[in-house]
Amino acid sequence: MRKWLIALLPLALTFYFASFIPAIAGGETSTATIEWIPSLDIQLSFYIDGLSLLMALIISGIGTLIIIYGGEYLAKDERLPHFYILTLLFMSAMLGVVLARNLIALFIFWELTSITSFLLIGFKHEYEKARKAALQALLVTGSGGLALLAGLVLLGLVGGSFDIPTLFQEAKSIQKDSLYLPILVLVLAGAFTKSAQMPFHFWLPGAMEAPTPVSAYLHSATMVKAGVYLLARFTPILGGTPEWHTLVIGFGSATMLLAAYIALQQTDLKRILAFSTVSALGTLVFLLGVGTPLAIKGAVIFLVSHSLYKGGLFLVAGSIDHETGTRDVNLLGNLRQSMPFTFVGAILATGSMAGIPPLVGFIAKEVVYEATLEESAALLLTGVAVLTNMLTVAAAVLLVIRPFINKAGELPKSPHETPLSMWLGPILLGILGLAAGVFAPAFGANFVEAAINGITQKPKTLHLALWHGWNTMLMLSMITVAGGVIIYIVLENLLPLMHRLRFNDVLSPATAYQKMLDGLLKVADAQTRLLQHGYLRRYVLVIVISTASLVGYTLVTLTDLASIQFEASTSVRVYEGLLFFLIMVAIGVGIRAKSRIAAVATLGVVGNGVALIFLFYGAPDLAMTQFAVETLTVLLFVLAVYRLPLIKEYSGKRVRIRDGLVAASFGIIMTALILMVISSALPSNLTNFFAEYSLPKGKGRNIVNVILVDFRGFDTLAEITVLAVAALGVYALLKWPTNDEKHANPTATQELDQL
Amino acid sequence: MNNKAQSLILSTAIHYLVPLLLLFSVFLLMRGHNEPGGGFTGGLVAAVAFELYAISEGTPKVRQLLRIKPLELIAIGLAIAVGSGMIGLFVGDPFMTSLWSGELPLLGKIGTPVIFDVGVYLVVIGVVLTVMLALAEE
Amino acid sequence: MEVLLAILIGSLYAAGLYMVMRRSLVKMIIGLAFLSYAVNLTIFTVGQITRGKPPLIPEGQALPTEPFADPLPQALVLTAIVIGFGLQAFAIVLIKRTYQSVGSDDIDQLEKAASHD
Amino acid sequence: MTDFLLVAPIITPLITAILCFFAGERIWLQRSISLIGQALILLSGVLILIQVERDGIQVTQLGNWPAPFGITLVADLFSAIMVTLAGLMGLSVIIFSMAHIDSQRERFGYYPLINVLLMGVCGAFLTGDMFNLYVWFEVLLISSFVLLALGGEQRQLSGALKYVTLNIIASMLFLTAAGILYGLAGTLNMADLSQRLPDIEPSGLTTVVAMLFLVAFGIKAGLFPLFFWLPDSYHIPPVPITTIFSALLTKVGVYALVRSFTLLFVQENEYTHTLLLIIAALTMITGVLGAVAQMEFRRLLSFHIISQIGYLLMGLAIYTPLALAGTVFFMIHVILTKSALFLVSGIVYKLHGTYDLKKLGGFYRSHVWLSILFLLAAFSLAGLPPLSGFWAKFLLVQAGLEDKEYGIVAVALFVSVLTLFSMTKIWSEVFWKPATITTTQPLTRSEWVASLVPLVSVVVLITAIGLGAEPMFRLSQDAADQLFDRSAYITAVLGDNP
Repeated sequence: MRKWLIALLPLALTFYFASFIPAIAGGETSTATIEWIPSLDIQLSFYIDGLSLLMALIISGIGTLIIIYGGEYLAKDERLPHFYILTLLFMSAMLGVVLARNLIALFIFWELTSITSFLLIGFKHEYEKARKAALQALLVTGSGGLALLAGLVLLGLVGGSFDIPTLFQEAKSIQKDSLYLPILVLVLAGAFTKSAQMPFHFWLPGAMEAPTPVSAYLHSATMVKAGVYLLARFTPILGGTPEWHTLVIGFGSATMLLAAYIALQQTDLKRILAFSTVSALGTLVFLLGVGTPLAIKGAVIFLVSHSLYKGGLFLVAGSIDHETGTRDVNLLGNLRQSMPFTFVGAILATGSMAGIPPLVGFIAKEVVYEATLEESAALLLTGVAVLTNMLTVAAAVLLVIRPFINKAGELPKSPHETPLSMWLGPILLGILGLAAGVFAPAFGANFVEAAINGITQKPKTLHLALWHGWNTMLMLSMITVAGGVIIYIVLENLLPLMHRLRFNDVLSPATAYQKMLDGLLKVADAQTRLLQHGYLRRYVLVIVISTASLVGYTLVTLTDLASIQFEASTSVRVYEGLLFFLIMVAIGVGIRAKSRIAAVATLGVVGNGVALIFLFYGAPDLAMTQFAVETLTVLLFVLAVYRLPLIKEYSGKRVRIRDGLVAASFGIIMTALILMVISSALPSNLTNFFAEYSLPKGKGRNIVNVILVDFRGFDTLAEITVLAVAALGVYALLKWPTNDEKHANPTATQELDQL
Repeated sequence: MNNKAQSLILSTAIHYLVPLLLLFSVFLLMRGHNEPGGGFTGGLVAAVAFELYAISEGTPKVRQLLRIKPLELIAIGLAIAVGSGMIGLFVGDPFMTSLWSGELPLLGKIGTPVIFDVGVYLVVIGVVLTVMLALAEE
Repeated sequence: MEVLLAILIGSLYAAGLYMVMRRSLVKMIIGLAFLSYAVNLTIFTVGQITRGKPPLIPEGQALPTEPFADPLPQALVLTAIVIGFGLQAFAIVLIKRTYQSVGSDDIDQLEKAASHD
Repeated sequence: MTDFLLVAPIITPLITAILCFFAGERIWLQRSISLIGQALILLSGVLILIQVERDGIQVTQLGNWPAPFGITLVADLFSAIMVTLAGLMGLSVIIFSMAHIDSQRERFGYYPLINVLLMGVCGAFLTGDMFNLYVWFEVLLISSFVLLALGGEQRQLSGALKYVTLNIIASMLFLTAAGILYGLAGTLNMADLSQRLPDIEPSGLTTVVAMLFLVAFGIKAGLFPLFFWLPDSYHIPPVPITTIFSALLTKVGVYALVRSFTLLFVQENEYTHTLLLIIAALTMITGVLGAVAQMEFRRLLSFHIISQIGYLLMGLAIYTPLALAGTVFFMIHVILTKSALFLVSGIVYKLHGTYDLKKLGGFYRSHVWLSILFLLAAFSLAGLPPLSGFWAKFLLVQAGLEDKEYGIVAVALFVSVLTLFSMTKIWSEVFWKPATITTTQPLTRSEWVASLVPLVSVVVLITAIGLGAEPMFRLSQDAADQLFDRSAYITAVLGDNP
């Protein structure tokens, strides 16, 4: 019951959109705008013209049927509410894509369809296959989406606006811009990934892991059409150039032919449908690439016809799976008796697929042939189209005969007809396909014409008829059907040959995807192991090298080392020279120190030497502090570290030389830098102020102390905070109750005891 | 380190030295505003005094002498320091603006920077003692 | 003298970094101490050293006697010394605890200890 | 009022830290004090923000000494935004801590430490003085050292040792650079420096010093190739600590980079910004590859911190008003989003007792709402619309394309695919995959409240920023304009006749 109630929502939407038909068919357009991010020229604006209206009707109409169907199909699944929510979310996103008037808004909805479809494909997420397929779809369409983003932003920059109808006016200047080709390639990358054009098509058959209602909706009627919609929408902006023709026709034609060929080799119902969908998408892309008024007419009619029949067929496949427990065409059979309504739905859908009059698929095929025939490369293009269609016809025949007519094998379940909610969809879609064919003029006037005008942006009236008389196209149609039937008949014999050609392996981007993924993981792993090895000293080494090279390189390139003045302002006195010598010796001893005594002595000498330097240069406070801190440090060292073992040199000679060189070069750079700074320093801005105000306002005669407690007392406040926290840290480290010592290396503990 | 120092002479010397050093540290603190010295050096000297006492008498004695935990000393010192800064804030001046009393007998001028320096002094004593006592008691 | 000081500072940086790159914990501590001297001396030296009087105002005067040393670098270095002491105290104790816990003063053992986890 | 407001985010946490200390064993009191403290930081952040938005850059001269002689606190929009975020994160983490911090840590000074950490962070954001900035860095560093080392387990100690050593080296480089800067320019006040640095001959020398700052801040920010300490230590402490680290510590580094490379080191723009661009690209790539390679929840997130830092740097490197606005926006976004992800990891850990993606599973079935919260945050991190991350990325991409920096835009987009990949890895393993372990330790009601209040608020913010990006974008744009307008900063600090 609930499914019917929920379906009211998309149904209402369908009626709402249908109410636009008269106005739009009359050549009007409609816009609604909500300001969103005005500073970035991004509005949440919607735009209804023939093209978006047609898409919106398909999305909401089929969506209604899917909700009803899915509600039954997943009736026993506890996550049915998730299905409803995600499907409705997806539907809104999809409507957003086709209705958006602003490029960025369009992109946002575009990405939302990717996200929701990710969740829908992974609906049966306890299966690893479903998770992988969902991820694959998301990665492929997501990458394409990011290319699209770059393309759209560039388009907006070049065209001066994110507003699509405004861009229609800028088409000429956009196509002349040097960025045109990058924009085109990026936009196509987005469209092709989404619409599963080769070589990005592999995610679509993978996505068949989704529950069938989802496949029916997303992967036949709506989401995969988003790429096609994008091409159609952008035809007036980007289309018509040689680059457009080459790229779009190239990808489209290859996809339509190869996918149709692969479809025939499948045995899983849904995979057959998936590849045949890829082929149909290829056809649509191909037609938009050709881009003549006839081709666009063909594209629009085929788009409608494909949405109707493929949606129906997926639902049929779902019903079969649901009732028999298998989708293997070699196993299935004889369902025409047990599932009569479904069978009727299947007949109507496959008939349209095969292009049998009076179904709408027939008109579509005629127009396609008409379009290819008027091209300069007519023979080639028509040939490709005919061949593709033959393969499609063969697939259509297969889809009827194998499950419904042939003898059945061992089925996991014994099939019964599905309830109304499940056969309603296929039948209704079939009838619509039939109606569109029979009432072709009305169909043409109300839907197709406005849609074509939406794509071309050059209003023209259109007369659509089912019957065109005996002409070339009809001949081709007949050849196609006959050829298709023949292919089906000899298919059994052809299959081994097809397999032996190993064409599919060569053309298998799915393997490439897997290899890329594996490669990525390997690279990531290797890189991380290389950089993030965990050895502290090598981290330090890298940091020192980086610093030395950044500072050193800048020093050499941006300054003049020759400007260093060596005659400094203060000469060297004897005791200073001696002190210098002493400290240098102590440093040398420190480096090579093997005993703790030597280490402590080194620290003491250097630290107190530094204190003496402070004293020599007028800094008694500093000297006092340094003496005191030095004493404390040595005490600390003795208390804490003295019990460590003898100082060992663990590194080999080469490592030591390497480290030494790096450290030395850093030291040299610092020396040079300091000399350089001394020779080009500006006079202090602050000293005189401090001297002047220390007594009258700071009330102190020790200027250093006045700075510490008054002029810059804030520093001191922070400094004592540091001290306080350090003390807290030491306290916590030492008093933390721990049982770690027990786990430590026993020999080391012994060593400790001995000391 | 917990053991009492072996030498009686040292012990006695330290006994006299400690009060002297503590006095000296207060002297350093008070004169720091005008002569070399101040909260840091004063605090360090006081800490060294307690440390010497710890060496001669053991750490429990020091804790006894101090009466409060060194960590608390730190907190009090910090509170004094930040409090002295806030006085300015409450009379409408920026944080840490100095306020001075008139000339007081013996002590000279008392101002918030001096109080601040007392805070520093206490923090330094507290920190050094926390670290050293904790290490010595390991 | 500036030249000598600059050389001294460079040597302290070099020695400090070299020792921080050793695997021995004790050497690392000494290295850090060297670095801290190097930094303090750097501030002091580039703050335009003078062999002048300390920046104290003699009794009865309003200004310090010229030439006097720039008091600001002194205040900065003093702050730096004290902060450095705090950090060093913490680092030393941390090293001590690490040594106790890992049972070796070879820093490379730390990685093994961490990856065992 | 300004005098009060600008020091409030710095001294409030110091006072609360002291009070927490005196509260001692009364943990509930420590918690309440900390809560109030963080709320006050947040409040003062918001008030500063309002005031700066209304009246322009706000200044207080500490000790009433005129700049450049004393220390000046300066709040422009960027600072105000950062302080507000710091308060918000502090508050969230304190709440979260109530359910996720062990009582041992609470007794050993956890709350005072977090408060002092916030003090250092806010000090760094507000100070207008180079040396004072150094001191605040030390404050936040030492508290982070202790927070990291608390616990004393072996792996904790060895992680802490790396963190401490590398960060001490960074501090020393910073101090060296600050000292040299004073030697060169004779002043420490940043506004004054900004004025005086162009007078220095040869001008390249300033850039040499800038390189020292780049490395020093770069280590803190986690730039390539200086970030090693981060992934080796961030996954070690309990989640609340990791969260606050990830939200604020590296960001302080980035803040300092932005501040110094917009206010001070603008002499050799061509040179420095090309360099920044290269570093940004490498940081993004290495970070995200590191994440891709991980199978541990928090380590994976830690690597993402790095790659996100690359984005922040990207805006600075492109250096147009829009790009800087992108950096500011990205900063707001990434602090919130990253925290949300870490909080989820904490809840997952609390429930299942592991961070190992392989061992986890089944959360989508058992905790749908938690899954949705995670997914929103994860998609936001990957830059999917309509969440905050999308706009952040969008601004940077648009700025890059406008400025014809196609290379970095390509890298940024490529990295966001990989980000998406690694986020879906977590999703797939932790949430979708059927559960393998059943030992779920249920949370009590109050633990759920303490876990979800911060998480939900942050995720709501992420979503709200995404859906209503205009105000946040305008704020970022204004902040970026202020960063570009050096003279306004100088006038605000030094007055009209400096």
